[in-house]
Amino acid sequence: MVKEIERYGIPIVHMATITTISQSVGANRIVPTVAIPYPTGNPNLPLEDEYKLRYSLVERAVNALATAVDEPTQFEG
Amino acid sequence: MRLEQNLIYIKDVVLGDVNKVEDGVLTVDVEGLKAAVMVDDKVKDVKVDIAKPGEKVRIVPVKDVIEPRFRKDGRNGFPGVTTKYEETGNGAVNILKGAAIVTIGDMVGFQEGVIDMWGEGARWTPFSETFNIVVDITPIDGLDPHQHEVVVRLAGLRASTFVGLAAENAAIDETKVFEIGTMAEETAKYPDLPKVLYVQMNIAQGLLHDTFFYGVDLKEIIPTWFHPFEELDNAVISGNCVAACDKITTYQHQNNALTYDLYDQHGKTINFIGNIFSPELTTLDGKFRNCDYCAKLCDQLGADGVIVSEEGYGNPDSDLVMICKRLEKRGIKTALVTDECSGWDGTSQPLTDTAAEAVAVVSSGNVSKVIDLEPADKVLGNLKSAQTLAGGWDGCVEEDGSLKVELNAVIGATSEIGYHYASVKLY
Amino acid sequence: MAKKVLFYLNQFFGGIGGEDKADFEPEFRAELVGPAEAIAKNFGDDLEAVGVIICGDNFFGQKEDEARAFIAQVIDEQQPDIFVAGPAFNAGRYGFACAGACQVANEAGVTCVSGMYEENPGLEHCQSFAWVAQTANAAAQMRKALPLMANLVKKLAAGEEVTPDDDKYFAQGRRECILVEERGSVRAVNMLLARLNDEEFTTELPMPSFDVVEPAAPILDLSKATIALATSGGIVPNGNPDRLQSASAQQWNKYDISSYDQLKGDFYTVHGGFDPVYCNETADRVLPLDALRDMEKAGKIGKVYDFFYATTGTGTAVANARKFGEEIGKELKEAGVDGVLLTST
Amino acid sequence: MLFVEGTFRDVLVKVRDMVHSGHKLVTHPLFASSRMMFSPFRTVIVGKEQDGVSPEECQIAEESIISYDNLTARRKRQPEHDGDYAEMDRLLYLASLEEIEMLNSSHVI
Repeated sequence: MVKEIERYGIPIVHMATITTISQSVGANRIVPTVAIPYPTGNPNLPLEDEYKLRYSLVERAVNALATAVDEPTQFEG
Repeated sequence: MRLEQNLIYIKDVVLGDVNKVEDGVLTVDVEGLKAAVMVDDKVKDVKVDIAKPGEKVRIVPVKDVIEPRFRKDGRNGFPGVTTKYEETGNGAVNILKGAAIVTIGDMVGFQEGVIDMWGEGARWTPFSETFNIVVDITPIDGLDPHQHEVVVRLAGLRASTFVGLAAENAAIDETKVFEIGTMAEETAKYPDLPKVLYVQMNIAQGLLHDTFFYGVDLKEIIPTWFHPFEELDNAVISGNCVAACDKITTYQHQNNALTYDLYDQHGKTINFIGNIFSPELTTLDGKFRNCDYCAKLCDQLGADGVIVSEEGYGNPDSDLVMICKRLEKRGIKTALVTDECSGWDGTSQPLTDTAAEAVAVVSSGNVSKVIDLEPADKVLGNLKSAQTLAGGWDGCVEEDGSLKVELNAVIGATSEIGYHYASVKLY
Repeated sequence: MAKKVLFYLNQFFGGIGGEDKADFEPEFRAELVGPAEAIAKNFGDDLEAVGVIICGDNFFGQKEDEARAFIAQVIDEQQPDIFVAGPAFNAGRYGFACAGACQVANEAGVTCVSGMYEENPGLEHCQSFAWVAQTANAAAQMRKALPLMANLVKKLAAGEEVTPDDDKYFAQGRRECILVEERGSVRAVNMLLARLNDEEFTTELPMPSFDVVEPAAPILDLSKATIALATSGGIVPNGNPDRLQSASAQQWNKYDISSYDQLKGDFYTVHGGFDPVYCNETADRVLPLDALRDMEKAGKIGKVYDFFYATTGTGTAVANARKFGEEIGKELKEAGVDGVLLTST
Repeated sequence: MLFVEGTFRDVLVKVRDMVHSGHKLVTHPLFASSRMMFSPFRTVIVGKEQDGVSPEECQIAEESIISYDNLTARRKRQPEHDGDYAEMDRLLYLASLEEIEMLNSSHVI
């Protein structure tokens, strides 16, 4: 789905845990996430910390949308 | 090692009461053949027929194909299986070239494996060109599938050795000499030629999915280095039954096309330093271990280039890609032989190419290609299996009785040791 | 009997006029013009040009149904064996029209030939069934393009084999199983020898030309940007009103979240491929609406798009993924969305 | 032991999903011979959930579905062979168990 959406000229960030799959589906902007059942969360953390974690991941993803890339790029924390 | 193949070219086969070859005509002692197979008290009945190139004969379901041969020394048979273990690959062997034992025996109802001796079907199997002595084996009742498979497997080997007796005193048409010294000797002779190994992957997964080396089940070994002539001289036999198009029959081990063609280049363009088995297991841990070890072995032996052949379709595709990746990573150049499944119309994307390292691949054909088999005058084997052939999908039986089958069902059609001529071209 | 050939040209190559005539209604003419005439010039007795359809590029683009119906009608009347459209070089509208015209002909069982530049957007719409000659990107190279197309017409009409390499057309992607002169083992040995000697060789199972998409340009001003959320993690409103499947979905759904600050409590996952407990406590763990909404409130981004998109599956094995992406992307584009966050489980 | 109601393909999809959620893929999801791929039955061994997800296992699980689809696209069921397929699947499963036993006894797993 990633490639087809990007083909319309809309930047897209793939937020996924298995980043090799992100690459194989052709994502150009990739943000590695926490775990498969909770990519943007972590039930082992207190709620407040979990939210902070999520906010930082989303912030990273949004910033990735505003960053120029030439090739598949992972935005690490 | 030095192996002499004394070839006796067979131009016709007749059934009779003595084993002999006269003017290229092979006579088979039918009662003797039956008796040789019935030494196994688990064999209830044996039927013997002949199928010649061009006859409108269909053989189905084929279990194995074996070349009849004769050795003067003690090991006239398959060492470790029908005779005591002895090293093979040295000495002289008389071969009834152009004749083949074809065994029929249906272990399971869905078995296919067809050889058509004429028409469209014949073009897609190498065994339409051999004079086939078709041995139909019925075992006693009450055997479990494992026992049944062993009975039919051994019966075929014994039949080939018995028919091979005709080669004992036959006039020899041509002698081919194969000679490769130790690796040190050959490397001293050809210091500038690239060292090449042949990695042969073999199905090693259980009933009807096995391969044996000197009688040792390949499931139980780690990849091992062996001399190419051992395989050419009866050390390897097939226990595979349900991968008709891309299994390696015993005949194809005895005449491994890649071994022959690599040997042709030995001393000219390459230094052929041997063969390696890489058993295809079912567990991923087993696959990782074998593929890693196989690549290490190639590296350790100093190979510059490796040809890897697959056997089967499905889980072995993973082994092929793993071996290729590991060899290329070690700087060893590879060429792979595999069949593919690109669907009926050839528009599905086959998978082997998903490894970036697999840059040199020979495709031995599309297993799903559909071909037409005309109605046969005579079916040798099991009519039910013929019906199985016909039952794969709607509309595969035409009004005139001809069948549409996938290459899947045809013996040796997409041989991944490159024994046949199928390929795939992009349009 | 001679095989019949029908041509298709746009208003420009059909001699009607330039951009001002791009609305030209399709016409059938028995007399050939331009590239059609040039290609037909060398036809032997076995080929007969029956005429040319001329259609304005804008007409085809804006009244496609009408244009297609007209082409279908002419094909029905003329009963051609071969349909030749273009060459369109790198002209986008003309390429689309040629591809569309070829689709009509192909559906009628007519063999299609065209000519395009590799980046012509029309190519992917007809490459799989038409024989599209590889041309340069500009009409200045007409003289090189025409013989390629003429060659394809002649060979296809005669039932001769054509190959992408020999006949310079874009491979249709059909892998034909054939018997060749050399057995597989010889081919493998030769291939290895070529590699060892650093000579050229051709693999028989080529790597797919990986369909990479150029990274889209970045968002210049996030504070004005509309950001959409999407997920393959199977997030749906409680009760799964659209019955999204739990694996390898056959559909995608979209849900209005304009009145939500978080997904927690009202959404859950139907994905069958992971333990849903954590997500079902707080669906934002899979699709982070809460965090994105806070960014909107803080003015970091302009707006969270009113809908999110959901399906189930992990991409590669889901044959529908491509179709879903096209459909969703189209909606997003039309809605003026500036960027997308897609989460996968 | 988990029974998947449905076809060989349903088993492959289930295996894929389990591997994505962290189960170890112990045996390859496919058989080694094309004919067995027409079996309506398939037993695949997966392990307990582990900490990480193996990308290589995920890829194998995903590609198995594609290979399976390519091969079986046009086939219809031949129910008369169900018994034989079930028996072969069982015997090959037992052979896999033996293989695991060998790996276990040499502490590979």
